[in-house]
Amino acid sequence: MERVYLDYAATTPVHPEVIEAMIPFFREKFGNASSLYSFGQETRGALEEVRQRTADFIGAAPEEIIFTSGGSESNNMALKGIAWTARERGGRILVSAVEHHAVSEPAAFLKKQGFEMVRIPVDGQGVVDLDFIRREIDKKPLLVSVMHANNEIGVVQPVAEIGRLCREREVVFHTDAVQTVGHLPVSVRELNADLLSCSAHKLYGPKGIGFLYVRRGIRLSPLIHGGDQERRRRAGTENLPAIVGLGKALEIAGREMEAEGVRLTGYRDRLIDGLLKKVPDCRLNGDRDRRLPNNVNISFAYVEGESVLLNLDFEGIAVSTGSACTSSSLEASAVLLAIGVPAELAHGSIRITMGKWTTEAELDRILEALPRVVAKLRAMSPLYPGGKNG
Amino acid sequence: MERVYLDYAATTPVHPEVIEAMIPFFREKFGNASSLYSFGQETRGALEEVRQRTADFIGAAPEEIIFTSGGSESNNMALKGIAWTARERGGRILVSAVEHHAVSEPAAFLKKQGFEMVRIPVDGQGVVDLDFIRREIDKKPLLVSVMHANNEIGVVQPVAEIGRLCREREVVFHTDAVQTVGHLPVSVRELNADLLSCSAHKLYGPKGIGFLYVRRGIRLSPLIHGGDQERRRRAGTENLPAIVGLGKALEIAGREMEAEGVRLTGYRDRLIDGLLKKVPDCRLNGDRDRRLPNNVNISFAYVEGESVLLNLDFEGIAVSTGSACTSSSLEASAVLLAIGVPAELAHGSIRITMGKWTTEAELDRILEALPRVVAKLRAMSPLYPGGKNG
Amino acid sequence: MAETKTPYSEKVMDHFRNPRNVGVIENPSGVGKVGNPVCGDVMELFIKVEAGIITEARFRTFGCGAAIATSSMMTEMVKGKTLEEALEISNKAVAEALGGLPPVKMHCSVLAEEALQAAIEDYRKRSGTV
Amino acid sequence: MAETKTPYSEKVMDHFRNPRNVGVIENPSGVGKVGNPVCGDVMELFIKVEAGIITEARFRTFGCGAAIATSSMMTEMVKGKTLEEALEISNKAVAEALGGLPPVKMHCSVLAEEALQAAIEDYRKRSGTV
Ligand SMILES: Cc1ncc(COP(=O)(O)O)c(C=O)c1O
Ligand SMILES: Cc1ncc(COP(=O)(O)O)c(C=O)c1O
Repeated sequence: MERVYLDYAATTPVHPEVIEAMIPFFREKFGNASSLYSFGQETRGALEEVRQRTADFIGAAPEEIIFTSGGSESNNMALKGIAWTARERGGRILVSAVEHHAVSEPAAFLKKQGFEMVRIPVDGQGVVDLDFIRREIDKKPLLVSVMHANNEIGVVQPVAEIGRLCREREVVFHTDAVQTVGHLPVSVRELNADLLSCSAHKLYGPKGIGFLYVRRGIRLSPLIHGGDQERRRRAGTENLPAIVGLGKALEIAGREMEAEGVRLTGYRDRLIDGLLKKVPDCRLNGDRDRRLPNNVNISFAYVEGESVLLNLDFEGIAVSTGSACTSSSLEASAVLLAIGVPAELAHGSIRITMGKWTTEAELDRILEALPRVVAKLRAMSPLYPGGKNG
Repeated sequence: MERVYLDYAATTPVHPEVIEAMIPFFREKFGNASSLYSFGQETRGALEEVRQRTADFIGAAPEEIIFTSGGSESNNMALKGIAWTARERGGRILVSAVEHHAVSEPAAFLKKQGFEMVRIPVDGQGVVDLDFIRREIDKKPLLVSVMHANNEIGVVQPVAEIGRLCREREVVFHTDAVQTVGHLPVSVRELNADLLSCSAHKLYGPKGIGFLYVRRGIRLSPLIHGGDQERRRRAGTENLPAIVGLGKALEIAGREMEAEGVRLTGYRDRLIDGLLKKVPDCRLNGDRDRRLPNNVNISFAYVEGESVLLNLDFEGIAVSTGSACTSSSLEASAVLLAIGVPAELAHGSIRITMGKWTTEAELDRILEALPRVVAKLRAMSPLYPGGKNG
Repeated sequence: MAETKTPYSEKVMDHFRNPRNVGVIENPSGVGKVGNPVCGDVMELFIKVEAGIITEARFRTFGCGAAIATSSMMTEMVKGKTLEEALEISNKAVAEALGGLPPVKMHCSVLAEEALQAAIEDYRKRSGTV
Repeated sequence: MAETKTPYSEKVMDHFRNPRNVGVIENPSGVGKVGNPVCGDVMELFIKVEAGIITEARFRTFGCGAAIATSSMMTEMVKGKTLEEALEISNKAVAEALGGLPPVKMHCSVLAEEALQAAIEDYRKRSGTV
C-alpha cells in the first residue's frame, strides 16, 4: 500500500531537481565562499546568484537578503535583532495571537528581558483585528509581527494592510512568510514588509536553510555574531549546497506555483465539503476563503486528535494534529483556542495539508478513512451522546 | 593541472560516504522528526541514533548533545546562553586572546549589553596564560571560554588543565573544539568541559550543521526560541540529512583519525622544515609541537599575504592568509598580533592546512612554488633590503 | 502495515488498535468517571463485582493513544482480582505491562489508576461497605 | 589556469601578474613613498620628468593584489603626461582603468594617487618649482 503524505505544512520532500543542483556543491564546489582563491570565489559566485534570485522572487534587492538556518532562526533574528538595537529598554512589541512558536517564544523571552509584549487578538475566523493594530500603532511600538499565513489553520492575514499602517507611522513590521513563500505571490513591496522570514523545507527545498529579508535602512543586531559573512549580519561558513537548493526551489516555485495553487484549491474545497458532509459534529477551523490553497483543519467532536492521527497512520496516511513542533505537547492548540474553539473540541482537531505530489486518489483514500476512524473512536468515547454499547 | 587544496581548516569537501548517507533523507525519509506518524518517527529514530553516536564520540550522554547550524551558532549559544541565564547582570566573562571571531564577537556583544569581558593573554607561542586564569577564576566569572585548538596557528591549548581549574571552583567552562573534533581525541570528561562546540564541515561532513555539548545540570538560555525540538533548547525543524551526514563523518573519523594524524604530522613537519630552509627571513607562527597535525602558519618578511595567496592561486594552489571569514578585512590577524608578531610581518602570513586528500606530490608543488612566489614579490617590494632593480 | 512506527511500544499499539473490553456494563456494580474533556482525556470505567472479586470491567475513553491503551490494559489486569488486589495496581504497573510509555505520556496512565479507584469507591458506596 | 577566479577583474589580475614598470629609476626626477608597513601597504614611485612631461615611471609596492595592480596601472597612465595632467589622475580613474575594484579595496587605489602626488611634489622641490 502506497503511503499517503498529507502533512506538507510540516515539511516537504526535497524536489529531485533541487537535490541534483545541490550535489556538486558537496564535493567539487566545496570551497569556503569567503575565501579569496578560486575554490572560494566560484562558490561565492553561486552564492550571489542565489541571493539575486531570492531577492527577485520577493521583489527585494540582493543586499536585503540574509541567509539563515531556517524559519525559526529568521524569526528569532527579526524579533531579537530589532529589540536589541532599540536604545531604550522596555519598548513594546506587538505579536498576533496566532503566531508560530518561533515568533511567540522569542517574544515571550523578550518580555522576560524587560520588553512589553502586546497580543493582537484575532476573530473567530482567525483574522487579526486591524482596529486593534490601528489603535496600538499610535503608541509607537518597536515592532509589529503578524504572520503572512497561519501554519495550523491556513488563514492568510491582511498583511499588506498591516504593513501600510506600520509604514505610515514608521513602525517596523515583520511577517513570518514561512507558509507562503513559494506557494502564494509574496512581494515585500506590496506587503510593505520591513522584515520577512522564509524556510526552504516548506517549498521542496532542503531543511536547515532559509532567509530573512531586511529592508534597506532597518538596523538589526545580529543573532549569531562572528565572521564577516552576510555583511556581518549572520556569521558562519555559508551553507552553499543548501543555499543553492533554496535557489532551485524558488526557481521551480516560480514556474509552478500558480497552477499548483489552482489545483490544490480544488482539492482543498473537495476535501472540506466531503468531510463536512460525511462526518456529523465537526467544524472547519479558520476562514474558508482567506485560506492557503493546501490547508484543511477540522475539529471532530468527542474524539481526541492523536487517536485519529494514529489510526490514519495504521492505514499509511500521515496528517497532523497541529503544528508539528508541538506534537509532544499536552495542551490544546493555542491557535484554535485563540479563534474561540472550545478546548475539548480543539483536542479533536486534524490538519490535512497537501502538496505537489498529492493526487485525487489520495483524497479518495482520506475521504473514506477519516469518517470511518472518527466513527470508530466515537463509539468508544464517553463524551459521545450517540455512543453504542460494547 | 590538478588543483591543490591546502585550506582544510577553512572547510573540507564532504566525504563521498557522507553524501551517500544523506541522500535518502532528502526525499524518501524526509518526514518531520517531531511528527507522530511513521514518516516522522523513522527520521526521529535516525536522529536519536546520531545523537547517541555523537555523544559516544566525545564521551557524553545523548541528552547532552544539541544539534545546531554549525560552529558559530554553537559558540554564540554557549556564550549568550550562559550570560542570559545569569541572574545578576554584569557578570565577568573570560575569553582567550586568540579565539575565533565566533567567540570574540559574541563576547564583544555581551560587553555592550553590560557584561564584563576579560581577555586571557597568550605567550609568544600562542599558549594561554594559566596563571592568569588561576588568578581570575577566584573572582568567580560566569564563564571561561578557551578554544581547544586555534584555527589560524594550530596551537592546542591546555584545555584539560583549564577545565580542571574551572571545575574546582565551579566556574562554567566552554571550549570551541571546531578545529579538533574528528582530528584529535576529544573527551568532555578528560577536558572537564561544560560546553563544547563542533562544526561538521571541518571534518568532511556537510556545512550548516554542528552541535553544542551541554553538560547535564548546566542551565542555558536558548539562542533560537520556538518549537519543542532539541528538548526545547534549540527550535527549528531538525535538519536530518545534515545530522545524518555529521553522524557518518564522525563514524569515519573514528576509524581514520589516528592514522591520519600520524600521516599529516609527517607532512606538516616536512613542510615547516622545507619552507624555513628554502625561504630566508621567515618565521613559523605558533608552538611547533603543541600543534594540530595539519597546520602550518608562516610569516614572510617584506611581502603581503594576499599577493602570495593570489600568486599561488594562479598555479592552482589554494592557501589562506588567516581565518577565511576575515579575508575581506584590512587588518592584520588579531591572533598573530596577540602572539607578538609585528604588524608588518603579520601582513605577510600564509596558513597551509592539509587533510585527507593531501598527497606528497602536493607538498612538492607548494615547496617549489611558495619560495619562488615570495622571491618574485620581494623583488618588487620597497621594504626588501636585497631588492633588485627593475 | 508492519512499517508503522510510532513513539509507542508494539504492545501499546496493539491495545490501542484492538482495545479490549470497550463499552458499558448494564447495571454495573460500580462506575468511575475521571479526567476532563478540556484537558483532552476522560475515562469511564464500569466494573462488575461478585463475592469481592472483579468479574468484569469495561471502559470508554476519550483521549490519546496512551490513554486508550492504558484503559484497555487496566481492564484486562483487574479481571479476576479482589478489590484489595486491584487497588494495588499502580499506574506504573499498567505502563510496565504495556512495555513502557514515552515520558510525556506517563500522566495518561494515572487516568486509568484514578478511574479504577473511583469505580471501586463507587461500588463500596453503593454496597454500603464504606 | 583560465579557471582562476578572484574577486578582481581580469585587468586587475593582468596588472598584478605582469606588473608594468616595476623597479627603481637611477637618478630620478622625483620619488614618492607613501603608505605604512603596519597597515599592510607601501608604494614607492620614481618618475623621470623632461620638459614638464613625465617620460618614465617605475614603482615598487608592498601590498595586496589591488595595491600592486593600481601601482602598475598608474605608472602606465602617467607616462607622457604633463605634471598638471598627471595630477588630475584620481584614484577613481585608476580603478576605472582597471575595470573597477571591489569596494573593500578602493582604499588601495588612494595609495597610488598619493604616491604620484608625493613624487611630483618631490620633483618640484628638487627643481625649485615650488
Ligand atoms: C575555531 C573555529 N570556531 C568556529 C568556527 C565557525 O564555524 P562555522 O563556520 O561552522 O560557523 C570556525 C570555522 O569557521 C573555527 O575554525
Ligand atoms: C509559520 C511558521 N513559522 C516558522 C516555522 C519554523 O521554521 P523552521 O522549522 O524551518 O525553523 C514554521 C515551520 O516549522 C512555520 O510553519
